[in-house]
Amino acid sequence: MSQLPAEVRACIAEWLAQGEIDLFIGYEASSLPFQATPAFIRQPEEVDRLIWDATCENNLVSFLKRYRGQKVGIMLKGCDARSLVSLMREGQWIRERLRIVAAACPGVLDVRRMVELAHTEIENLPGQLLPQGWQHGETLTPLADIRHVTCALCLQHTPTDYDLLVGDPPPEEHPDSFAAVREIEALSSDERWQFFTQELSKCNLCYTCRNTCPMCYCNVCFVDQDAPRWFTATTAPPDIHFYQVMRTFHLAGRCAGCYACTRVCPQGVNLWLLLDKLRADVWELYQDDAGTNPDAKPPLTTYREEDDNSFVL
Amino acid sequence: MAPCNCHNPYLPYPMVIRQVTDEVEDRSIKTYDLAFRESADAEAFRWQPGQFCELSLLGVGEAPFGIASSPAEPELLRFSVKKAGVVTAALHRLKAGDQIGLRGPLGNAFPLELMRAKNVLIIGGGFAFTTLRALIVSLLDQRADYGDITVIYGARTPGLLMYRSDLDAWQSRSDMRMIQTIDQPYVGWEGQVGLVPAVLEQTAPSPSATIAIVCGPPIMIRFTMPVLARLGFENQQIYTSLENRMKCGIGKCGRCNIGHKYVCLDGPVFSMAELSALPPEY
Amino acid sequence: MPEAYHLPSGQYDAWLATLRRHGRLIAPVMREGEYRFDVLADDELPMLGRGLTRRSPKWVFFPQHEAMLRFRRQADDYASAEVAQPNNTPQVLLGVAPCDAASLPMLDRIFMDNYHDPYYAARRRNTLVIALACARPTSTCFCHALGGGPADAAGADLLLTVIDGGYLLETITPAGQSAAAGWGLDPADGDHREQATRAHAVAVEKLKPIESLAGIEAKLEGLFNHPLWREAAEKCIACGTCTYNCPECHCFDIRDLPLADGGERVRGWDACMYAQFTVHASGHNPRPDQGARWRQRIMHKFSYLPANIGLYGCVGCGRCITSCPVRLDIRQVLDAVRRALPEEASRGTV
Amino acid sequence: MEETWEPKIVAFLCNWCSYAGADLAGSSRLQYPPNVRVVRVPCSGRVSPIIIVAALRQGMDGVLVSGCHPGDCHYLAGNYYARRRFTLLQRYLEYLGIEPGRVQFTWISASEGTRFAEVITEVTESVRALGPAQRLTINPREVQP
Repeated sequence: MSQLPAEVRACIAEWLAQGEIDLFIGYEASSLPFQATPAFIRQPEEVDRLIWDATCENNLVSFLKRYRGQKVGIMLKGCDARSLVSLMREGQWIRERLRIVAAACPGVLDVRRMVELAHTEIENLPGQLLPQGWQHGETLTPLADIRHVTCALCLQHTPTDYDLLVGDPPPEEHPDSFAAVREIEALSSDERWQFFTQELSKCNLCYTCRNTCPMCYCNVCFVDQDAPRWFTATTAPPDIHFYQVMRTFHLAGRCAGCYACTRVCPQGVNLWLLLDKLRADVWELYQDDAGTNPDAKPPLTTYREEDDNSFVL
Repeated sequence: MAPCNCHNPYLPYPMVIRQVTDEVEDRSIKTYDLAFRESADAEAFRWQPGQFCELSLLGVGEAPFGIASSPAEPELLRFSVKKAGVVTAALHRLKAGDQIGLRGPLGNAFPLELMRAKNVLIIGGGFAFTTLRALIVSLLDQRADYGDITVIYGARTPGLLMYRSDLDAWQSRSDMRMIQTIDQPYVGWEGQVGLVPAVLEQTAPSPSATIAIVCGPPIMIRFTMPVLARLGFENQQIYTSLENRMKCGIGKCGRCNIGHKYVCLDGPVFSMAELSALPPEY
Repeated sequence: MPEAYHLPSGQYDAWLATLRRHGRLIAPVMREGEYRFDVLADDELPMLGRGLTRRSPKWVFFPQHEAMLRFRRQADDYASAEVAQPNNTPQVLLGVAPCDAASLPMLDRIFMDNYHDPYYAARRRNTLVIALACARPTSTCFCHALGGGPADAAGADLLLTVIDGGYLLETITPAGQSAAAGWGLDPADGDHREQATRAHAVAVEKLKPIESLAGIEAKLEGLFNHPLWREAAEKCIACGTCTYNCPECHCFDIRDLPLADGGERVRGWDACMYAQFTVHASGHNPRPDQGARWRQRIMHKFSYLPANIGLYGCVGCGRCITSCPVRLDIRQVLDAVRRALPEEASRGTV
Repeated sequence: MEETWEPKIVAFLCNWCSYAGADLAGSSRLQYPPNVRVVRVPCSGRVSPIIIVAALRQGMDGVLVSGCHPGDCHYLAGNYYARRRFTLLQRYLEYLGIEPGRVQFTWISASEGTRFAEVITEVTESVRALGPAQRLTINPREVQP
C-alpha cells in the first residue's frame, strides 16, 4: 500500500482545515491484502490514512450523490473522472463544489485473476506479484497480465481537470474499445442470444452494479417501483435479462465507460459488453461521448431533424 | 394461539366479498364484509380483537389489516381498507361477490383478560379505529365484566369518522361514555371540537384500575402519551398497536423485526412498557 | 453401529454412485469460473476441498426464489390458489463446510419454530448433509470467535475428514447413522481416527488468533444510538451482496407474478441492507439511513437472535468480507462495538 | 397448439396521428389482421423503453410503436426525442439476440388509413414468421427452483 505523497496529504489537510471542503473521499488500506477501501476523511489529522496505488479500484464518484450541498474533495482515476463529467452535464454536481485529486492510473489490479494465476488464496499472494512502480520490490508479473480486463479498454488514464495530481501520467493508449462489440455483432442473432444468456446467468440480482454506478441516481429504481410493478425479482433468466437490459439502457448516452460496475460485480459478469454497445451506437449515431465535455447536452435530451430515420417501417 | 402444522400458513382461505361500503366521505376508506367460501374454514377461524389478517389478491399481492369485527358478531368478518399502495388500490376496485383470499388470524390481541373488572379507556384517531371497533363490540358484549368504558375518537372532519352508525349507537348508551371529536369547527357538527390529546386532557379519566388503549396516527400518539402521563397513567397501563411493513405475517421474513420482537408474531399490540424497551423503529 | 467409517480412495467412486442412488447429488463444482454448489450431472465429479464456495449453499434449502402458490385466471377472476409443492426428491448435499453446516440449526429454528414453513421443511427433511472438515481456513475466517471450528459438525448428518489415502466418515445424527449403515464401508480403526484428529488440529492451528465474540450481545445493549453505526456504514453502497452470500441471512420478500393465464406467488431473498425493505405504504421509513440498516444487520445477528433462540445469526465464514465490493469488514464493525462506550450513544446520530 | 397459434401484438399509437389513422382505417372498412391490441398514448415520446420490454416480458409476440411523421408532432418534437431512443433500443435489443422484427417503429399520419392497414398486416406477418416470442418472456416453469 502506498501512502499519498506528503505534499498531497498536506494540501488535503489544508483544504479541510480551511473549510474549503467538508469531506475528502479517498482510499485507505482495507483488512484484505491487495484491496483498498473507500475512506471518508473529515479531520485534517486523518489524511495520513490516505493511499493511492493499483488496489484502488472503486469509483468514488458514486458516493457524491449522498453529499449534495456539501463541498467535497475526491480522489479520481481517469475513468472515474469521465463519469463525473457525465454526472455534471446532467446537472447533478457542480465543479465549484469539488476539489479533485487526480490519480495517474496505469490500471488497477484484478485480485481474482491474481488468485487464479497464483493458484492460492489472497493472503498467500506473494508481494512480488505487484507491478513495477508499486511497493514490495521486484516485479515478477507484468501489470498487463494482472490488471483488470476493463483497464485494457482504458479511455483515459489521467483526469484532465484536477486541482492536484498524483503520479506520472502514463501515455494514453487509445485502444479500439469497441472491438469486442463488433465481434459480438458479427455473430448470428441466435449466437448472440446464447452468449448473453450465458454471461447473464452469472448475475444474482444483488444490484451492486446499480448501487456503484455514479449515473444510477434515481430516487426509486424501476426494480423497486410498486406502481406499476415492473419487476418480480426472481432469478429466472427473463427477469435477469429484464433487469440488466433496462438498467443498462437507462444509461444510453449517459454511460461514460468508467467500468466500475464490471469491476465490482461480485459474480464477475462482463457488464461492459452491454454498455459498450450503447456507447458505440451513441458515438456512431450522435457523435457523443458522455465522458468528455461537461457542457455538452446529453444526446437523448436533444435531437437533430436529420437524425437516422432508416430503422422505421 | 396455537400454530397449526397441518395448514400451509402461506395458503389463503378463499373468501367472498359480501358487501362493500364507503366508510368515509372522501372515499379513501372502504369497508369489506367477507364470508368464507368453505364452511369448515369458517368454523376453524377463531380470533380476538386486536388481531389482523393478510388480505390476499392473487396476482397483486397481500397486505395486513386489523380485523374490524368482533367474535361477538356472528357471521361478520369485517375489514376497513384505506387506499395507499398497490394492494389497497386493487382492493378498492373490488365489489360484492368478488373473490379474495385471507390469511390469519395473525398476531396477538388486546389484553381482554387484563381489562376484566377494570375501567377501559379507548383513544382512537382517524383510520386507526378498526381493531378498536372490534374491541368495543367485545367489551359491550360482556359489559358486566368491565368497569367504566370511555371512548375518545377523533378525526379531521365529521365525514372522516368511521363506523358512524356504531358511534351513534354507542353515544346513546348510558353504560359507556362515547366522545367524538373533530379537529376544527364544522358546520352542522354539534359534538366536541378539538384534537384528541386536548379532549383527553379535558375529559381527565382517572388512571386508577384503568387500562388505556391508544391507536392513531403517529402524531396523535406522540401528543397523547404526555397527557396520559400527566393524568397519572403508567406505561404498563397503556397499550397500542403497531403497523409496520409486513410480508409473511408469521415471523419469518424479517421485515417487521424491531429489537427482539416481530410485530407480526409478538404484536401488533404492545404495552408502552414493552415499547419503551424496544428501538423506536416503527 | 459404528460411529466412524473408513472411506479409502479406492472406494470413493463407488461411494459416490451410492450417494447418487440415494438422491440427487449437490456438491461444489466450477461453474462459469465460480466455485459454487450445484446439482451434479450424472457423470460429474464433485470438487471437494478447495476452500469455501463464493456463495453459501443455503439456496439448497431456501432458494433465491421459489413459487409458493400457483393460480389460474378465469375471465376477470383469479380462481383459487394451489400450493406449489417443493421438490420432494431426496438429495445429498456433499462437501459442506462446517461453518455452512452450522447455519442450519439456526435456520431450522426460524423456519420451523412456531409456524411451520412447509417449503423449507420439505427440503430439509429430504436432504442428507455431509460436511467436509475444513483444512484450509483463510485470514477472513472467524468461526472460532463464535464457538465453531474447522471440524465442528453441528448441523451436518455426517462429517468427512481427509486422511491418508481417503476419508474418515463420522456419523453425527441418526439420519446420518442409518444412511451410512447401508453404504457397506468398513469401520474406521484407531489410526484413522487419530489421523483425523491430527488433521483437525492442523486446521485449528491455521486459524488466526481472534478475540471471542461470546457475550457481545451484552455489549450491544446500550449502543443503539451510538455514532459507530453511521461511521461504519458510510462506505456501504447498500448492494446486499453480504446478505445474499451469507449462510444465515434469511429475510425474504413475497411478490405476485401475474402471467397471461394466471400467475404465481413467489418468495425471494430480500435484505435489511436495502432502503426499500421497511418502507411503509405511507412513505415513512423506520430505518431511514444506511447506518440504521447496518445496525439492524449487526443487532439481528448478534443481539436479537441470541435473545430469541440462543444462537448467533453468524457462523464466521467471512463471505461478507471477501465479497463486499467496498471491503467493509464486519469484524472491524464488531471491534468498534467492543471498543464503543455506551455513554457516547447519547450523542445519537442515527 | 402450433396450428392455432396467433401472434399477440401490442401497438402504442400516438393520439394525434397514428390513432386517428387507425380510426380512419376502421371507418373506411379496411381489412387488416385482428392480432393487434391498440394502446393509445399521448405521444410516441411517452412510450418509455421499459414499456416495450415489459410487453415482451409479459408475453407479447411483437410490439409496434407509431407516432406522427417527423416534423408533424403535436408537441412539436416529442417524436424526435422518441426517434433517438427507439433507434438505440432497436439496435440494442438486436445486439442482445432478440430477433429483429419483434419491436418495430413507424410513423403514420391521421390521413394514412390505408397505410395503417398495410403496416399492421406487414407487422403481423413478420411476427408470425418469427413464431412465438420466448426470449424475454417470463415463463412460469422457469420460476421453479
